[in-house]
Amino acid sequence: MSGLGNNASGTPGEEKGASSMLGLGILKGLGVTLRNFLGSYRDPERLITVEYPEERLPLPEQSRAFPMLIYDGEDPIGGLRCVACKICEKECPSQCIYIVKDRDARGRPMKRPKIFDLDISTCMGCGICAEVCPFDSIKMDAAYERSAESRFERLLLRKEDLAKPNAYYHKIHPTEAAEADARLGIASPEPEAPPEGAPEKAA
Amino acid sequence: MSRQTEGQQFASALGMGNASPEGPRGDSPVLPPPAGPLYEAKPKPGSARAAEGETLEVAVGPHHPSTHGVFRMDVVLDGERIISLKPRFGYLHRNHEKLCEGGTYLMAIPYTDRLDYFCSLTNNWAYVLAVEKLAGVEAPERAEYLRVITAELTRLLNHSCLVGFLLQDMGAMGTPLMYAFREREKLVDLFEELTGARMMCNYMRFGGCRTDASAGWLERTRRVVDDFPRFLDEFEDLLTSNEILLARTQGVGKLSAELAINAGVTGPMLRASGVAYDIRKAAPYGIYERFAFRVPVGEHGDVYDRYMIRMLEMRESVRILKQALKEIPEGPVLNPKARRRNFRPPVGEAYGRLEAPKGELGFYLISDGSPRPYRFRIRAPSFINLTILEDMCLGHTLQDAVIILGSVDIVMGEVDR
Amino acid sequence: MDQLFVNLKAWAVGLFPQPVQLWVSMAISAGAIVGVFSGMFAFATWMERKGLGRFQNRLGPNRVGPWGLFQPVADGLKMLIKEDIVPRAADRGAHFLAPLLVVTPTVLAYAVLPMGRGMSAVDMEAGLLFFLAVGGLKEFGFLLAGWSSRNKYALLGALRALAQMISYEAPLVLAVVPVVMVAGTLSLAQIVELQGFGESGALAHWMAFTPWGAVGFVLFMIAATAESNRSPFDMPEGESEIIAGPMVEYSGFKYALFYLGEYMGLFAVSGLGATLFLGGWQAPVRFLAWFPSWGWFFLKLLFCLGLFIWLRATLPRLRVDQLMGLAWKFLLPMTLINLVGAGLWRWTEGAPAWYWEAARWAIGLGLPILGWRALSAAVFRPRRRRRVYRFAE
Amino acid sequence: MRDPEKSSELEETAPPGLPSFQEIRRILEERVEGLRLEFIPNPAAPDQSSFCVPTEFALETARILRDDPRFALDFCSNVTGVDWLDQTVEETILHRETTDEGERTIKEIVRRRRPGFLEAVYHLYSMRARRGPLVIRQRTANRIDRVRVASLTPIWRSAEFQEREVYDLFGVRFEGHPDLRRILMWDEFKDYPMRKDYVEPDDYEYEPTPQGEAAAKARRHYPYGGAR
Repeated sequence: MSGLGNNASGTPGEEKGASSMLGLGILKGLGVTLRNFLGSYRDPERLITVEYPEERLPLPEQSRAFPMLIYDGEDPIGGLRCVACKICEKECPSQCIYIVKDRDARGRPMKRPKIFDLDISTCMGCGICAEVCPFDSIKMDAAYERSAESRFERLLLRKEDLAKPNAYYHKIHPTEAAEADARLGIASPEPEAPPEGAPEKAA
Repeated sequence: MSRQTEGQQFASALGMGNASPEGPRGDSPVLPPPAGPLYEAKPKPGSARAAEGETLEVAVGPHHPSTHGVFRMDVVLDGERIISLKPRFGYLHRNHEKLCEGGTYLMAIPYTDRLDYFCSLTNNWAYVLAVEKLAGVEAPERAEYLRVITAELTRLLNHSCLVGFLLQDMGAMGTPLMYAFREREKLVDLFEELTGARMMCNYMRFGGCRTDASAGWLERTRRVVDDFPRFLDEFEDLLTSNEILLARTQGVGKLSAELAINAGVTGPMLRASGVAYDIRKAAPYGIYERFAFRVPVGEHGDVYDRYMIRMLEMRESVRILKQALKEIPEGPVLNPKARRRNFRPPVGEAYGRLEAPKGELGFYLISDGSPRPYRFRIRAPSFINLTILEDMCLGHTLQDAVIILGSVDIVMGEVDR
Repeated sequence: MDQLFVNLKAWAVGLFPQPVQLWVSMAISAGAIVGVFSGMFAFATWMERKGLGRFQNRLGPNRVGPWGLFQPVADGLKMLIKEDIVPRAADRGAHFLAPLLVVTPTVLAYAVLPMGRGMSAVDMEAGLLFFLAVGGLKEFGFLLAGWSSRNKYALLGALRALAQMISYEAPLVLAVVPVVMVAGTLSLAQIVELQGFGESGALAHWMAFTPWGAVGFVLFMIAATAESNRSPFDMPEGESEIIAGPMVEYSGFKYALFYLGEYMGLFAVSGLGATLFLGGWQAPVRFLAWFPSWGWFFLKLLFCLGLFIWLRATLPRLRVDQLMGLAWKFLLPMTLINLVGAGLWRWTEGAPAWYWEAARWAIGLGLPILGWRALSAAVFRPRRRRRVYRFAE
Repeated sequence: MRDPEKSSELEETAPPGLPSFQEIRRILEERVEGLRLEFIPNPAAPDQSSFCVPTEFALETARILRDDPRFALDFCSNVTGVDWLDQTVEETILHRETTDEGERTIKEIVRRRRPGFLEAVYHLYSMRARRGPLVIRQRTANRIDRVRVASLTPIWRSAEFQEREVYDLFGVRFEGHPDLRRILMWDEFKDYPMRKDYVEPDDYEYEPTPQGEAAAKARRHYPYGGAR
């Protein structure tokens, strides 16, 4: 079709093709694989396998797995930043968050969740909840090891499971956490040992 | 005993039955076939042979190692030659479009990641491009650069893995695939550092990108990009002049330029057929006008050309990346005027498209002024490129059909949506 | 050391009364062959997986035992306890028989292989003929497997296997003929003897050290790869297009038997290649002759195996028609050319001067190379075009 | 959107690389006898406004769009369906009245019930001339039984699978399509899932953690457990 190559200039391209003798290309290929065979013993660039349970790569700071709820202070439930505004529930693409506002004795709504459930069988870890939360309460956890003994175990996370201290947040996402603290006007916690379940960071 | 009955007995003894001359079973035509000279109905090839019971009807897929997911080809074979091939899909259909019509504009972005799960970043970009067209939002300069960088990295990732898969389909024991994955590892590490996820990046937003890239990230990207041509050289040494690869791919699955255009084939497949059409050049989006790069064009439209176009395109991507990484300015990455929540584009519709690694990826959105799109349509390149699969495969062997399918470059997440 | 196993066997046989000694001797030989080569099969799968891994920049199996050495054991156990599924529509008898028919002939072929000095189970006069004859038997197994499974993929694979193996018998045999021609015998033991050091000289007289021998070895290895269905000629298995070919309806230990057959066949042809061209159990140079002869044999076997693994790691698969084309249009004429070369070599033996000797070498090497060039043009002419790619700005 | 003044203003814009919509309309109506194109303005992206082509002229119009060098729209990028339910629309109608002072335009807002219809939308580009998109639409008479439009597959092969998809998901029947079968849903499927009034079948697959609607469903399907 002549009209179509109109913008194709006649620049000489790279010549690619077979050699005149059958087998030379194959020998070249054999050379490449041999180089890789030997290289995989010497060159760490070539053998990039990470033998996972024994060694782990450090997680980058942005890394995200499933959401968590941040609390300040010592009390995991009382200190939750969450005010049960339900924005994350509305914005969650897979609709995996379920929130019921707490009510006081006289039935007036309180600024804390009675139920905060997160269904990680449908959660896709997109991080939109953390993005839209105006209270810096729901954030993305980086813990990716969540296997359980049976198929349906640990798929529904209650607020008790989701609550993580601010110190932990600082440990996994330091920059982000410092920004959040500055926005909220609270002092950043001292670095301390992470609670259980935190991803171990290999050097 | 005549030959005919022998053949029939042979077939029925194996429980194969006779291939129906009309095509694979299970067809439920809704309307009678059209009469008219415009659409040249393909003649039923080999019908006489089929009537003799000499043909073999094989369902290749959905559980087949080389169908790249749950894809099925209903193939009628005469010996090993294909005389009819009907692609069947929908096994992964989850009605992506309906899903996204039920949510807000923001909620659709993580879903777009899951279309072509190799190229989540270009999917993101195509979608936000459509939304930005619809709402008239613009992205800041730095974000545009980051979009180009991530999109071209995605292209490198997709093309290198595709070549690996193609060779896997040719029976190369996964060696090229493993080399491609070795490089992919470096790329997805970059994605993870920038976006927080290796595959499902969910990175772009209307009016910019979600997170900024650090100086360290740019530095590491530069290093990976500078190293990439070395890998390409090695790859070409391994493959390009390999006689078996040449014999297997040259002249196989030819697609003429006319048919390619008419059938809406896009991406490297179209360019391999000799059509110099790349949306980055033809209708530049983002900031692609600023970069100097060339569009490789094939001539024969066979599998070898498709392979080579991808190899050459990777080198051009490296060129774009080098320029973009050099020129990237400082600044914000998100337009503060673009809202995320309660985002209501004006009433109207927009079609945004870009050159995704697999072809033209388009998003067609209709807004009725509410926070949810009234119509959300994905123009998936893998899906439309399959239209001419049968035309390319007829007359070739089953072995060729596998690599022709491989050279189309499909991802079922996108085909079935 | 060299005669360790020979002496051991002689001692064991001597424990029995005279009339049964022959039978005992045969039983011991057969048992040893099956035992050693089954063990070698396990080792080869490990070596192949480990080697392929390294070729592909992976680690390969590394979880079971040190360096994953017990991986074959784990695999074997898995295969043993797996459910043995026979499709309802299958022909049960033939389905059961097929894997046996694949394994048995390959084991038979070992009977004539000299695995060390004086270490062949049967020293047959027409050993080579016997080897090639039983090697051709396993085609039945594949055909039977594909036919009895009542699976279309299996049938396609079986027919591919049949066509391929029959076609490649011809170049395989013709690649061997020059050796027979030069050696003047069909007995494998005698052929190995001939490749020794002779009266004097540091270098052994391996057939591969002559021009026709080197070319013959290459041709033999190509044909052997095809004959044992190895990549890039693994058309019958073709897992990316016909899944596993004849084996698609097999599971459990029957499936493992096919692989046993494949690897046993591979060792057998590797052994034959080593015997005919690489001097069998002979050391290459005199000062290495202290190493036991069976050690040399197995080293050479492993070398050939390594070659196969290397090829497998590098090459994609051919297409069926190209495979046939290669056999009939390329390999067959090449073997004939090589036959002529070997004939000339034999005819000009004992050249009086060094320039005669040089001319002899030049002809011996030049003839196959010219043939190779001409034939590759014939095979590849329609596709040989170099391609130039345009770039649109 | 239905403001005729605005509409005619938008009609003066042009799709990228092509003549203005007015001009396109003139050319097409000239070449196809009896064709009346309805201009559908698109205020959000004026250059992607569209024409509604009557079904009976669609094939001929499409052929002109493809073959006429003024258009040369050889590439049909996107084909899709849209489901428009019955709705009440407000329309501004301009009346021209001749009074003593001269001609006067009176705006009148009319509310009317617009019956629903299905729509097939085609995005056309030119690869050769690198222009487009020109958007054309075809509409069915209603959503129930008169759902036929003309297939443009004879003109652009790329519509083959996409029209099948529109048929599959929206129930638009394409007259003249060579192979109109379901493509994504299975052949026995009855409904059209992309329609706005589609009701999903009342089936329930066990979910470990049902909430909201899923929980109600779970209770209905598994009254004795399963749901929390």
